[in-house]
Amino acid sequence: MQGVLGAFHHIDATVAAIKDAKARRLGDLTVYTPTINHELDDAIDAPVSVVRRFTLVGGLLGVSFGYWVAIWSSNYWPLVTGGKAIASWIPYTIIGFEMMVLVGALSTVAGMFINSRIPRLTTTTGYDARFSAGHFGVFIACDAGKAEQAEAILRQHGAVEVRREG
Amino acid sequence: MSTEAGTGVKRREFLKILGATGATTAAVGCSSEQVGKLIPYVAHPDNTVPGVSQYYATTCRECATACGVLAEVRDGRPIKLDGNPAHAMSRGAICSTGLSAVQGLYNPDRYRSPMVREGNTLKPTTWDKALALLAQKLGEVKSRGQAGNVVFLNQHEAGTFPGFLDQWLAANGMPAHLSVDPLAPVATIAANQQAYGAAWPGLDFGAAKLVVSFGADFLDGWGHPVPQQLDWADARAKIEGAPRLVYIGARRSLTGLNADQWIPAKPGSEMALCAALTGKGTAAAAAEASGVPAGTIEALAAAITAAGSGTMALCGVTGADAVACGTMVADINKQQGAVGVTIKPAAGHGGYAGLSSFADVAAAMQKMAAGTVPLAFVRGANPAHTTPAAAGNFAQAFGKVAFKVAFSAMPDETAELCDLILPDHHWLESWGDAVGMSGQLGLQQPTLDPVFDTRATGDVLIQVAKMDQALAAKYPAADYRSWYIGKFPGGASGFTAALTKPSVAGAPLAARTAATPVPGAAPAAGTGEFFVHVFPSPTLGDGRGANKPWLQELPDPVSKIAWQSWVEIHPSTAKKLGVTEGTHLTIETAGGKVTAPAYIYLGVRPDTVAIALGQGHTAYGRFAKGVGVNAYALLAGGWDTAGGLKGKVTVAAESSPLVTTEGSARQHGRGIGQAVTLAALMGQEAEEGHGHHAIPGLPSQDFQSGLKSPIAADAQGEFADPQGKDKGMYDPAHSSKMEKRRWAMTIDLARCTGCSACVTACYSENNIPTVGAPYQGRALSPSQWDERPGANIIKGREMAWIRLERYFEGANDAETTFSADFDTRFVPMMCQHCGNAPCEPVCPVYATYHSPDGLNVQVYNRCVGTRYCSNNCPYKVRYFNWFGYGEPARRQYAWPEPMHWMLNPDVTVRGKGVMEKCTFCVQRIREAEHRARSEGQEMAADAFTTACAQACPSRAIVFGDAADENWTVAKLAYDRRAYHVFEELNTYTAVVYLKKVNHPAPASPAKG
Amino acid sequence: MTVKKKWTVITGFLALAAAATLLSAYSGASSSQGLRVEQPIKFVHAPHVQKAGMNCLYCHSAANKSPDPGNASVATCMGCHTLVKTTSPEIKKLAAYWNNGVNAKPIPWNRVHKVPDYVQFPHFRHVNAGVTCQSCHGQIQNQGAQGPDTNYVPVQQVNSLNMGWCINCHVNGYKPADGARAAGMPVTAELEAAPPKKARYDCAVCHY
Amino acid sequence: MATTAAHPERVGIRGPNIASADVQLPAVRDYEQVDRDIIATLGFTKKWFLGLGIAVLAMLCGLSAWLYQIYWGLGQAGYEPPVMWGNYIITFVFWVGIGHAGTLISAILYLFRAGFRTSIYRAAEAMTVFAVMTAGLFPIIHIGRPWKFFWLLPYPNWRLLFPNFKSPLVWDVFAISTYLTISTTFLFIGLIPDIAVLRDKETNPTRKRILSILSLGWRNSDREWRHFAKAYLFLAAFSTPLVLSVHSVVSFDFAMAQTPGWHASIFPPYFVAGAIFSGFAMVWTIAIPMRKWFKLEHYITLNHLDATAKVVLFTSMVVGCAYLIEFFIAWYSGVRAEQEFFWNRVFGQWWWAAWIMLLCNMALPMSLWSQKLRRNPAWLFVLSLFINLGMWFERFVIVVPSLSHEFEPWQWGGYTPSWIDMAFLVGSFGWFFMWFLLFVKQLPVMAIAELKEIVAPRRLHGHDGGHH
Repeated sequence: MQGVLGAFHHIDATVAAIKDAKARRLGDLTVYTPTINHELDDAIDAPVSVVRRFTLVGGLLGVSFGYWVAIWSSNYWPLVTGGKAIASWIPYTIIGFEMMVLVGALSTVAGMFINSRIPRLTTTTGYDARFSAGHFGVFIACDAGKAEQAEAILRQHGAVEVRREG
Repeated sequence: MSTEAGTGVKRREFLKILGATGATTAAVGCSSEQVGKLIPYVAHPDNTVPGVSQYYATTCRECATACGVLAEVRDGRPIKLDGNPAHAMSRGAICSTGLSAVQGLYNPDRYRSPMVREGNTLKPTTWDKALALLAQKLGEVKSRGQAGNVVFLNQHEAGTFPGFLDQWLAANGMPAHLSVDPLAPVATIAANQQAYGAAWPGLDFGAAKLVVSFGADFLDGWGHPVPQQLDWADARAKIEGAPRLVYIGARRSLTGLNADQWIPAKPGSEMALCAALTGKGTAAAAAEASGVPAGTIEALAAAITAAGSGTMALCGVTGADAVACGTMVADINKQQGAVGVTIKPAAGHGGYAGLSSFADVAAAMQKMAAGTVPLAFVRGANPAHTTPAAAGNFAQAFGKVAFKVAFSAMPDETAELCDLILPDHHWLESWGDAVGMSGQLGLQQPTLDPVFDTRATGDVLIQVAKMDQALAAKYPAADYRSWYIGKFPGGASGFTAALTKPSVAGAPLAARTAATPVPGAAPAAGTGEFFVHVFPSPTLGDGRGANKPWLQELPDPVSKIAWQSWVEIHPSTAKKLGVTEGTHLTIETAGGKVTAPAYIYLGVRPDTVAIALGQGHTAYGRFAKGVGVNAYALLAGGWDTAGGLKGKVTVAAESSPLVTTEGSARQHGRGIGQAVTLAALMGQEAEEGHGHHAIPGLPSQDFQSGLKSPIAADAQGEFADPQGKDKGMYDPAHSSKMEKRRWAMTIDLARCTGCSACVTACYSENNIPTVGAPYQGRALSPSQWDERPGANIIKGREMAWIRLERYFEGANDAETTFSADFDTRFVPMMCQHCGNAPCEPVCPVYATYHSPDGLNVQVYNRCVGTRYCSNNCPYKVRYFNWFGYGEPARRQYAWPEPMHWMLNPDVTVRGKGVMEKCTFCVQRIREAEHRARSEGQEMAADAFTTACAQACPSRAIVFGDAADENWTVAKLAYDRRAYHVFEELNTYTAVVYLKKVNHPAPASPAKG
Repeated sequence: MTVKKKWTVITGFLALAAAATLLSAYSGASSSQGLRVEQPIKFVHAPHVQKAGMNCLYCHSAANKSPDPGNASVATCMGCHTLVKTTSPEIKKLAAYWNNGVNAKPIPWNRVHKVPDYVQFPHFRHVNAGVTCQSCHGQIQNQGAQGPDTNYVPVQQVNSLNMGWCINCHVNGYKPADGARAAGMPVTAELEAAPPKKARYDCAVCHY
Repeated sequence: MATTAAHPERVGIRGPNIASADVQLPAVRDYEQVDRDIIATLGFTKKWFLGLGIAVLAMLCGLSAWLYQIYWGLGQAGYEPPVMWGNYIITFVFWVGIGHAGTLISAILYLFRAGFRTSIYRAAEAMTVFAVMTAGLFPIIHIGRPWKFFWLLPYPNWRLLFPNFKSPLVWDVFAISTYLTISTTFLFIGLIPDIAVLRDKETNPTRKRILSILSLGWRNSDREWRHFAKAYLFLAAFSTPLVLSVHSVVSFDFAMAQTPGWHASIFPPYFVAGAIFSGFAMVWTIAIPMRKWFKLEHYITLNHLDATAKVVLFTSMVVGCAYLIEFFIAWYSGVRAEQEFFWNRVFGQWWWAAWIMLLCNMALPMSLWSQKLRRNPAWLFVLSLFINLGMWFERFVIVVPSLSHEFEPWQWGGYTPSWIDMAFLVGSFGWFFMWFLLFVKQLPVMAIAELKEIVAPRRLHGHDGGHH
């Protein structure tokens, strides 16, 4: 993927750069940060994550499977224990609950993986080891035509290094 | 029934068949892949069906009673003994000792072939060599003209063999044999002979109103346990007209615990009491001598007069002038005109005919000690174990005999001293007869071919005779059997016909007449502040039972101690001496001293210590050797002079845990063993205690007996709803018809005497492992194993599916004061097969669940061993396989070859790590269902019963289908005395107990 | 590696794992189905049943009155084989075991059909209920049709004999028509009409 | 700040505002320092190898004991019927309890925005995973036929048989395995960005390869962070009821039985409180030496310890209250079996066990009323050992005396653990510490990324803002 990558040392500089780049519609931005930071969040201003839908569906699947497997297998070979009902749904709530948590949580993780495109087996273009340490990064995906302009903006906002990718 | 019994399969094939019917050897969880062998018969024996039991009538020879028994034979080997229902004495019941006979038969320590002494060890030899040696020795003895000095010690038996033996001895110019039985109540026999002119008159408890027992333990093994117990229980079952029992003695034995009143008279004061009761002496004098309040004695006298001809006074006193005491007791009966009513000299028991007294044995010992005996024979008798040191060192005297021959089957102390062992058959392997009720003869037939390379002594004697030209002519018969049939009235055909009968009229052939035995003169009582009471163990007798793990494992009915000797001492005395349970006590008498752990018992006089005989073997096999101490050492005279000993008691520093199955001897008001006074039962006074009315709760949970009871209301859950969807096999409409049955059980505590025969029967039926043998313990460290006898039982790991709980009521401050007034509750406790079983829902794998016919089922092969079921069982009747008791490769293996031959092929042998418990003998239920179905008809009422109910000599246990009013159990469940244990837990048990009935003390001064 | 490829790989692995689990679970792991063992004597059922027209109960005499079907004793075999086929090598083996009755030895047949020892299987209940031998033992009557010498196949365990197999019949019922068909008996109309015979299937029927 | 006000509906996307809790790390200046300090903990040392060696030895002693027991049978353990459960179940409940603090800290305190969690939660979470791994072994060790354990799982089989879902033990299987799966996932998800940090710092190519596989190619991009934050939030939301449910289910093993001393409705809350109590104690046992040896005093400050001490003090009082209520109910019920049992527990046969429990769990923690002691690491460490002991005995007191003194007086008994039991106890600690020691030297014991959230980022123009 073609684009320009800029590494910043300061948070406020990064924020400024993002806002400017967005204003000029140079292309899709990717921001790199060692940790979650709200100023960046505000600047990027992305839509709400859809992971929560995975969670809901997973949880519902789980709870229904839990109840189903308990009730079905009890009726499949009816054996009376302690004079209790063959399919006693009240204790089976525990099975339902545990399955809800299990499947719900795992599908949440799956949701996160799928949405954030991991696991990825290669660290692709536009990444720099500094971004896991102290630096912030801004990658502007754009063709050679807009590259000049992009570089200029990044430098102007105080990028410690700017490089062309792809 | 075939007279050719036992010839069905050759011994060689047994082991192979064993391989085929693998149920005996294998444990749960073994794979189905292994290819076993499938061994057919060589020639199929007549009228046997592989895999189906046959029953052979024979006669039990474990004690002098000679009950008729049926041997259950499966694929050519007996696996269990039952009482013969047709027999006049056993009436289908059997005692623990009788049941354990199969463990004598299959005992791994039996002599497996003839043995001959080489240096200090006995080496196996062949019969030809052995017989040649015997013939040679006989020849030498006779040629030297010493035949007159030969001694033959035979275990006492009343039958034809003693006569045959004496004929043989006479033919060889040898003196008559000595008939040895240390357990026989010689004094009583002598007294009976004098008073009634019969060695053992019949005792009719049915006709009795008041039984006064002077130390006569007729429920502990004194006399003839099974018939006595049957009569006693039947008599007591007539609640209102039941005979009352007063027990007089220094120790409250099992009989004493079943008595309505215990009068703890000083040992040796019985004479004085009798004097008072017969008007020959004053109550004051008797009170002085016995320490019993005069009021009580007068009350007793009054009670006897009131009972009149319904009086039955029995005397079991031993020691100083015991005979005289016995005759005086008989006088009580005579005065009341009870002879002929309760005491029936005419219908007596012939079992003690020909018994020798200890004096005779002592005389033989002197001859031996003098070295004048060239040749001695011993058969079954074990004087080396039972002869008190005070009466002479038997081993030493015996050692002086030039050549000693043993016909014994077991390597007991005496046999081990011999030079030549010619092992006899076990009685289950041999032909013979025994005298039972006088005038009746019980026949005995082999139930299998000999397990080992043994020979019947009768055959051996005949073979030896044939080797001697002089004698050969006298013994034309091929063997003992043909000799016997030759003499039998009606010959072979008469014999064949007779074999099928439980017993036949007639006297033993060639019965020899011997003088009535008399006890030896009692020695000086000795000194010491304590009376020392030595009594035969109800389970081990004089020690002959000690090699049978079932009897070792069976807790003593009174002390509940197994695999151990113990000294009984009263709480108050214990407190004074600073003794706690298990503290070692040394008893020292004129005879000698023994040391054993203390058992603190309410039922002994504070000035008395009691110790049981039976343990302390130095040989006699792996199960007997080194267990406990031999109390015969304490006797100051012969084995017939146990009574009236005095001695010193010293407290040792060390102590050892008691091998007991008892947790708490008190019920803590939990209403497990409930009782009702006669008055309350008759509605004369309000019933106190824990009736079900005392229990709050929903009416639906209130106890209703019979079909409407929880017994029938079990396994319902949602299935009570007829509109419910498919209920599988729980559907009353299901083709299996399982739903219509409700297996249930009633246990009548008014009948139960606590004898524990049911426990042994259960071991025998259900392949329950014994776990107390010294080699079965656990590892105390990587290198050291716990080899104490009963180590597993000390850890509470006994496996008895049914146990007898023995609770005491009253005498709560026994530590400070001595009270003879306490009540005992015997409660047989097994799985209650609860309708709402707490054990079932907690099992994660359905290894226990409720079957449609009302059983609480345990599926061994599904069990993973979480043991949660046991934790949740209020009755604590589930038992866990801590070790591989069923796995031959493990040191804890419970059935060392060939003991596994007695395993019941219908019951799985449990492997390690699984839970087991009472199944209500489900294998018998299924077998009965199979039979009914094959015969194409409905199962008849009372068609079968469980092993415990079948054996019970008190007829206290009744089993059956509570949903079908034709079964006895369904009727009994309606009894006014019925209750469930822990009813308040809503377990809806299928076992209904009937309350014990407490009779007023016959001789309480208050009531006068 | 492209995203697409990666996902195919991952799902592939998951599918494999699932399949493996199911297979291992369903394969009657502890069944000895198809077990066949060489026997001391090459016994052939076919001639006895088809030529001689013998009934199964002639040798397995207890099958209808005992949990244990029983097996012909050596004497039973010799009852005929003192006359029949005395020259055949297999019968010579048999005769060797019999040894004219002088301390004869039993024939150490190798067990083929074996259920674990914690399973109580009463043959007679099944036989008396009309379950044909072939329903469990397969086409036993054809075993060794061409005699012991030409392409001989010893007795074989044709069914798994595992619990699921037993239960299937106890729950769904035994269909007399199918049994008759398996046994090669005439399948009459009323047999076809007969309802399947169900049986108990709670654990304590076979496990105790 | 203004943007927030402008877009109130977008508050969600900002992810957790952990830094807002007022537990600051004054001694930590910038992101690089965090990386340096934490990565510095990863170097192998002699002391570490020694510790690992001891742990492995202990583990092996437990393992050999297990093989021995499987061969001979459970009889080698100290079981003494009617006490059919003993050391194994006690130790099982003990470790499950330990396993609770981790998820409590990382999930519940996360939802409550408790700032002090940041520096301890990684270690606590690892502790949870390993503790549950240890606990999970004991039910298998404890059963009679361990090789049949899989029968408790509902897998399709030719027997057509399934487990009994009415049995508390099956609930256990589900609860424990779910808990293990979820807490492991939770730990790993939290680790991903930190592994990425290690990856980028790593020079050794093979290690770098391994780390990049483990980091799943994490790139710190805004998209990843956004979904990461949401997923983390929901995992926390799921773990919270899970933590509470797991020990409740474990308590059902007892409460569902009708055994006197077990059959009590107070058990679930009582067990959960006890679990948190013991869990925090174990966190101290681990974190206090760690902060010293790894020189992390300015990450785990006295403020952190003070905060945890308050939690311990609170849970101690909850547990103590539960003890007293048990006694009250036994007296108030009027059930004779209950009353006699409790008397026997406290003043009879088992007095010593009961009083060890009361001393360690009720009396000693009261010292935490004093702030001096709350801020005294040495005392907290010593106290943590006492609490661990006390909590093991709490489980002993629940399991053994109840079984030894039930309805049926004839079957009253005692219990003495055998050398095999002891070997298993030692082995379990060996197993636990083996895993933990391996963990602390391979992966960061503190959440680098989350620490960075607390640290103020660099700015060009002056300094302010950043924190709200």
